[in-house]
Amino acid sequence: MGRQVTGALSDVAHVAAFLLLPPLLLGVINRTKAAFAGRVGPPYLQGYYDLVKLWRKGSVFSTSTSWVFKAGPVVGVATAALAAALVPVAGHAPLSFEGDAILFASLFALGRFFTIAAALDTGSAFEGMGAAREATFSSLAEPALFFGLVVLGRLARSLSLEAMLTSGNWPPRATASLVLVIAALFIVLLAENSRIPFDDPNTHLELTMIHEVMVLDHGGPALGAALYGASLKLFVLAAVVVGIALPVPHGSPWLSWVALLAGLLAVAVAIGVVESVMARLRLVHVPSLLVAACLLSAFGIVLLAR
Amino acid sequence: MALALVVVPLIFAAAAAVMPSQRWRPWLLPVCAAAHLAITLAALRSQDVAALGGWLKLDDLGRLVLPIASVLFFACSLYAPGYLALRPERSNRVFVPCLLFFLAMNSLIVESQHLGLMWVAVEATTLASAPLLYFNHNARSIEATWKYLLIGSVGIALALFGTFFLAYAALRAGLGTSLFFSDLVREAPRLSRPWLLAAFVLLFVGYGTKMGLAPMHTWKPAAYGEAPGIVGTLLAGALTSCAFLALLRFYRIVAAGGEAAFARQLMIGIGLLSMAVAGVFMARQRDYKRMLAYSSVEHVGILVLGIGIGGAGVFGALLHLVNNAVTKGVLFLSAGNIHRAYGSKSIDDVRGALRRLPFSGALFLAGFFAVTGSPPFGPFLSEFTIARAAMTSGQAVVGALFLVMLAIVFIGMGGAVLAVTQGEPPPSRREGFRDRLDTVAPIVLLMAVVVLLGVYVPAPLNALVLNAAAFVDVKP
Amino acid sequence: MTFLVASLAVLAGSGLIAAVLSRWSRLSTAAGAAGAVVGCALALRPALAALLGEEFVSRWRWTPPYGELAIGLDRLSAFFLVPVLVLAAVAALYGRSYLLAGKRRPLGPHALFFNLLVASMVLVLVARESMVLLVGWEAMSLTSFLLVTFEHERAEVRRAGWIYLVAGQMGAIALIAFLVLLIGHAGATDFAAFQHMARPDPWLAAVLAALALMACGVKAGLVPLHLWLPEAHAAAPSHISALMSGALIKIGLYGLLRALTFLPPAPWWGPALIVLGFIGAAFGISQALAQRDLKRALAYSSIENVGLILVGLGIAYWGIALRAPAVAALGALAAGFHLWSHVFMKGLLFLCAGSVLHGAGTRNLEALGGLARRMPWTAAMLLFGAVAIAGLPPLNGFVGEWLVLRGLFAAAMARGGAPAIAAMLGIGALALIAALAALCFVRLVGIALLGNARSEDAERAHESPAGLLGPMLVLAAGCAALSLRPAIALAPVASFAGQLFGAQVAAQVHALSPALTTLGSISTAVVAMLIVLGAALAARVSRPAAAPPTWDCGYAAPSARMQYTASSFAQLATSTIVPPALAPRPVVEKPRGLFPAPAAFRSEGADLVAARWYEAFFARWADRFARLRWLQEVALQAYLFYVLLMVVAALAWSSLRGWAGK
Amino acid sequence: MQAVADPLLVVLLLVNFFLLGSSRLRALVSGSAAQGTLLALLVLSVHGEITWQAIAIALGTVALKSVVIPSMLRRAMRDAAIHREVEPLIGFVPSLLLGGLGTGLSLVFARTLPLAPEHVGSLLVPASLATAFTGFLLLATRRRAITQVVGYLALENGVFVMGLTLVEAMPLLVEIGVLLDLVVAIFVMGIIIEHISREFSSIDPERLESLKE
Repeated sequence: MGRQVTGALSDVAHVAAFLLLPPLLLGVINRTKAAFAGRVGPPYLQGYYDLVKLWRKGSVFSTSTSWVFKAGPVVGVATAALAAALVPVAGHAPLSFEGDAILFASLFALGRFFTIAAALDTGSAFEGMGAAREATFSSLAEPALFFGLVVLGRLARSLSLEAMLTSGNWPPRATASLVLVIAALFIVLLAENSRIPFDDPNTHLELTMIHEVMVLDHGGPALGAALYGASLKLFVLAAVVVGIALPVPHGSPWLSWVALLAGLLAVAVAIGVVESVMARLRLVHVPSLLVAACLLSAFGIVLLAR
Repeated sequence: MALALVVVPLIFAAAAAVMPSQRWRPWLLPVCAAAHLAITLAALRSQDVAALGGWLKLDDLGRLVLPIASVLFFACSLYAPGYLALRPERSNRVFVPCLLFFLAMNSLIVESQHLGLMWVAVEATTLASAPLLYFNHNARSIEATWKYLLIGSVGIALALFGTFFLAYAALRAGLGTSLFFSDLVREAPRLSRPWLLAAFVLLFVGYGTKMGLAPMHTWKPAAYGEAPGIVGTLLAGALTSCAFLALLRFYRIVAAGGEAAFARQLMIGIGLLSMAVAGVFMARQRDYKRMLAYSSVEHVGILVLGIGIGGAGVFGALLHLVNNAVTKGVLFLSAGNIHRAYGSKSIDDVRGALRRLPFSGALFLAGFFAVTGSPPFGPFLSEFTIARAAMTSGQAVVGALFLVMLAIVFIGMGGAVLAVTQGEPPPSRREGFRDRLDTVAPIVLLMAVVVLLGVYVPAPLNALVLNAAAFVDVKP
Repeated sequence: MTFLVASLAVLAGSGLIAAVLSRWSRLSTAAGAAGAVVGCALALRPALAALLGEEFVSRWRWTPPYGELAIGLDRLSAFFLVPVLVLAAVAALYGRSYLLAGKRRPLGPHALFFNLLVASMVLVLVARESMVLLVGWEAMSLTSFLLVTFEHERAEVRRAGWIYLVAGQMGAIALIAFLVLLIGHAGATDFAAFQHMARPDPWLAAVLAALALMACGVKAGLVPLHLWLPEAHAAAPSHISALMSGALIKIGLYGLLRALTFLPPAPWWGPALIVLGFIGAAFGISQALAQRDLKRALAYSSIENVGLILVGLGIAYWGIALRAPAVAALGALAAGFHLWSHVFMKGLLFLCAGSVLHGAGTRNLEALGGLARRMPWTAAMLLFGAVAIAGLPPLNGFVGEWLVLRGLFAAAMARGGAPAIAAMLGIGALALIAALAALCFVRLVGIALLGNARSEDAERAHESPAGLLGPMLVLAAGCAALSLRPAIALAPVASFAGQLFGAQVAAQVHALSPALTTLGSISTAVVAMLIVLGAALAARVSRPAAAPPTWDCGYAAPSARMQYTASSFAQLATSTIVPPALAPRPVVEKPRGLFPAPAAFRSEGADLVAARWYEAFFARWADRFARLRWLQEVALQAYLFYVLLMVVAALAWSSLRGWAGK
Repeated sequence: MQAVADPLLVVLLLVNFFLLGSSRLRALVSGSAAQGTLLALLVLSVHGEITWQAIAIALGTVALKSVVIPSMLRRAMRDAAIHREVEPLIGFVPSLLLGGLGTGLSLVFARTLPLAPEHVGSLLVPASLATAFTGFLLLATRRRAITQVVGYLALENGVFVMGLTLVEAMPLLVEIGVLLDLVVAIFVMGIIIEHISREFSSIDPERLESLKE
């Protein structure tokens, strides 16, 4: 009985951590960018302040929207939360079964489906533009994600994230394909969460946006939910990348949690560095970068099966 | 009884010729047809039906073809009064007697055991159908009649030549020269070989012309294109079957003489040629009646192909004889109705028959599905039997060609039929014609027979076809 | 057995009654619909019993050309029969109110053909003898042709009907050739004889497999033979497209499976089916993106889903070839589950499309928009169906997708080397196809239901009557049941896989039941979470301060024309992802001359181009035939010359034979 | 008996060439009448003893083929008021040459056929083949409807000559049937020609081309 209780407790802690930390990640990214630009930058907890502010504001819905517009942010948050429950830490994930990697990827697809639908519901040209771009580019990102998962699955001989990210003892010949997979997943991470090479998070020129323009018409708690969902998605994907990069042996849970947080910090800093160093790609070149990510992970598969 | 089958229609023909009233004369047709059908059924039930000392005898083959001609004539006779009432401007003083004379001669062909007498009967049908074709009395029907008459007569002359060659074959072999079918079959093995083959070729071309096999089919599009519905049905259904009967008699003699292989190769070749010609000339055909003529050429080809394949193919061909006759009845009569309603035979002016003539249009479409061998209808059964016989008896190439030809004909014909039946009917110039009971009921009757033959082949008919097949396909 | 015959009799009888009462539309459609529902119910009972193992075959003698007829139900037939019957009953009810609400025209014949179509589908599924199969198969083609051309006053309906008829006939000719060759080899026309016949030598088996693939491929819509599918679905009334897409296509797959049971299993079947499946899926979805007609997009999506099912079947056969029952079980479960759920999903979507057509008067996406507010129920169900068919988690489409991906992965694990790499790359390709499917359906939903109405018809759209919504709800409930309880489909798939692939595979299928139950519970969890969060957010924003038009960056007078249209939404995808050969091709007629002459811009889907290729082929041959026409148009004398030629040729040949013979 | 038949058959072949060569319709019709009388003489000569049956057939042949039919054809010509044969499809000289070639061929072909002992030396079979071929040639090359009827008559005569070899095969009744059919055929053709002339105001089949595909 004792073991189930501690297990349940660690699951609750796991979910709580995954639900609370994401805005902090955004704070770290913004601070690294500010440091690069020689600015002081917003406080680390700015994310939480925004969420609280938005939660208290009133909301305005345009005449052309329907209930789907309100459902957009809700589905975004729900799917990201469930995906969070799938990511293992210290060898254990609150929710895991054979084949949950496919569910993990499809949950993000569901979130995306409703976000795009909500954008189209407003009936504005900009939202339509963002929706079209998001739908096309994410379609190109999906194969890269799946190739990465397949490489991990092939090594762990199972399609469950828990088995994939905690096997730890990868044969030396697999390191080459793992490096490729990490690179590919990092690109997918940037593409999915509207980071610099694909989309500038804090630009205000709607014509260039992809993600921000889709949540243009949301206000108040709905906008809060949308932003929170996006940050949770970033956090979860980053956790997966870290899970591959730092395979902590089964040791104590504390050690793996510390490794995860350190990893996340490193990923946040990396994102900040990439955003400060690179400029936004021209929209025409985005597909070629995504295809490059697909080729990287596909090449990983071919290397593996040698 | 056998004599009655020929004499009764002749008496009615004479009566019709004498009867003055234009209105009551057509009613003679159904009466005579009913009488003829009754006699036929009685003849089928009784064992041996003979007359004039063996000159007229109903053998197994005749027992199959006679009911076909009789049923088809009965259906046409029900259709005729309604149709002729619509054509008051044309006098039927020549039309009705010729129809009755046509029926008499058909019965004579089926029953005559003497090949010379049979020839006389076939020539008589040619002459009887000339005025029938000429019913419309316009420039086009003159041309059609002239072509029909001339090619028909030349063909028949060749048939007479072939008959004499056959008799000479017997003379050459030192036997008595008798043109009786039973004698020739008995003497067949001893007939002199080259005369027998030459005779079969001439007879095949002669009676093939009457059937409309390619390359002797050239009169069909003209004749069927211009003939009224009834005449088209009788020519395509009854006359073709009788000519096929004559052909089978000679095939029987040649098979008994041991030359079946040569005859079957000739038949397969001509059968496939006829189907090919039909397929080719049906593409982009603008006149739906001429299209029916090519469909008749195709089905005559199938009949001969079935015999050529042999084995179960013979059963298939004879069953197809029945199916083809009845289906052609449906197609020609419904095409006749559509022609009456729209006043034109070209596809460009005839659209939306389903909307304007719901019954005739639907029957025409159903007839198209039947004639191209779709399962719920009769012809599918016989064509499937022929295809199966071809494949199982090692003639896979013939079977494959057969199926391909069916597909080509389907596409060629489908385009025309759908153009006629579907769509919105153009503003009609002649309000007169609507679907009426007496012009639609006979077609529905024939269609019911086609569907029945597709689903359940009644035992007596099956016995008739089996006996006929046994009669034809003798194992040398 | 008596239930089956009773069901066929009820279907045929009620159809005839409906045809006779054709003048009183309400009465005849009521008779037709009631007959269809009762007929389907009667047939459902033996079908469900057969699924649980109560199989039977009954034979009786028929007139000679038929020989001995046999019908029977085994698990394979029952597995296909159950969804077909459910969809047929629902479509019949929907059809009645759909047609009564439509243009005034005699509905009797339509009800007759509908019931005959259902009867012929049942006949095909229960046929145990080649003649019965052929009669059922062709009757199915004919009746569905007559149903597709219900509104044959429109030119494109006639064209669609003609293409469908020709395709059906080509398939029928291939089926006749297949059966005749089999009969020739097995010596009898009965399926039992086919099963126990001597092993045909390899080349005959290959020819038979090719013929079976062509005959059933036409009906199932495999890619090179799919041409009739989008045309027929766009032209047919919606409940007919639902029935065709849901049931008719599946019967094509049934025919393929039944044919493969007769032949000795060859190792190349698995990979071949997988490749065919991928081609179909990729082609289908790449075309569905670019369609501006709602029903044509759904039709292409059917081609994609048939592709997925084929991939599942391919995995199953590959698993058998690799002697890995676990892989085969995954493939069979993927194919079986996705087949059942596709019947419900696609049926629902087509009925929704019918409801949209009824409410908004048009199927052209460019003229729709804002239907969510004006037709809430239809919009909700269309959205529900779209999420399901796009393979997104809480609903049953995802379960099928999940199983296919796991099947591919298991196949990759079972064998090393090149096939493993191919399978793993296949997973990525399937992910791309799934993503494009999501894009296609978010486009359909976003453009048709959301935003502002793009035309007066859409502006005046009204919700459909209960007669239409009821059947749609039934199908939606079916989808929901399969999503929340996927395990209910496990037993039928296990029995179906048991017959096709053996007991070991059936056991493995049952072993997968815990995985399905977890998936079901997760779906319920997702739904629960959505409801909770939705309620929380709704409570928070209960009193919206004001309801202005969309902000649109301060533009004062937003109009419906500013919205993204269907083609602009898909333009980015078709220009980057879809290869140029398959992308829609703009057809521009530039204005010529000084004064503005009529100019036009049209963008044609790749399939229209393929259709033109077929038409060009037939036209070329028709021209060649027409050029032979002079043979008939010559003078009378030439005709006589033909006869003379024939006589001389035949005489020469006979005398040659005579000498050779002597 | 043999001795009498052969010269008649030679005359028959000559008449064939006359038919092929002549361009005037009146000559054609009288040529056909001549053929009729020749046939009647042949019937008498071939039958061993002069029975009443042979006489009946001979008289029937003369009556029909030399009197009734030619008069009908002349009446049809008078109605249509035409006398000359339009230039045939392949010209008079070539058709004559073809006729000659045909006769030669039929002689050769007849020799290959195994003849019954009493016909071995006789000209009967080759003559019938030659006359039939001439008839066919006339039918297939001439433009005028009346010439085609004469061609059909010649074809029938050829077949009739073949019939002479089989004395008892064709009993009287059937013989009469054949003759009757022939007459009715010509009679119907005559009516059709009359209608053609009324309709087209000329009777060459060239005009009968309106039935296009």
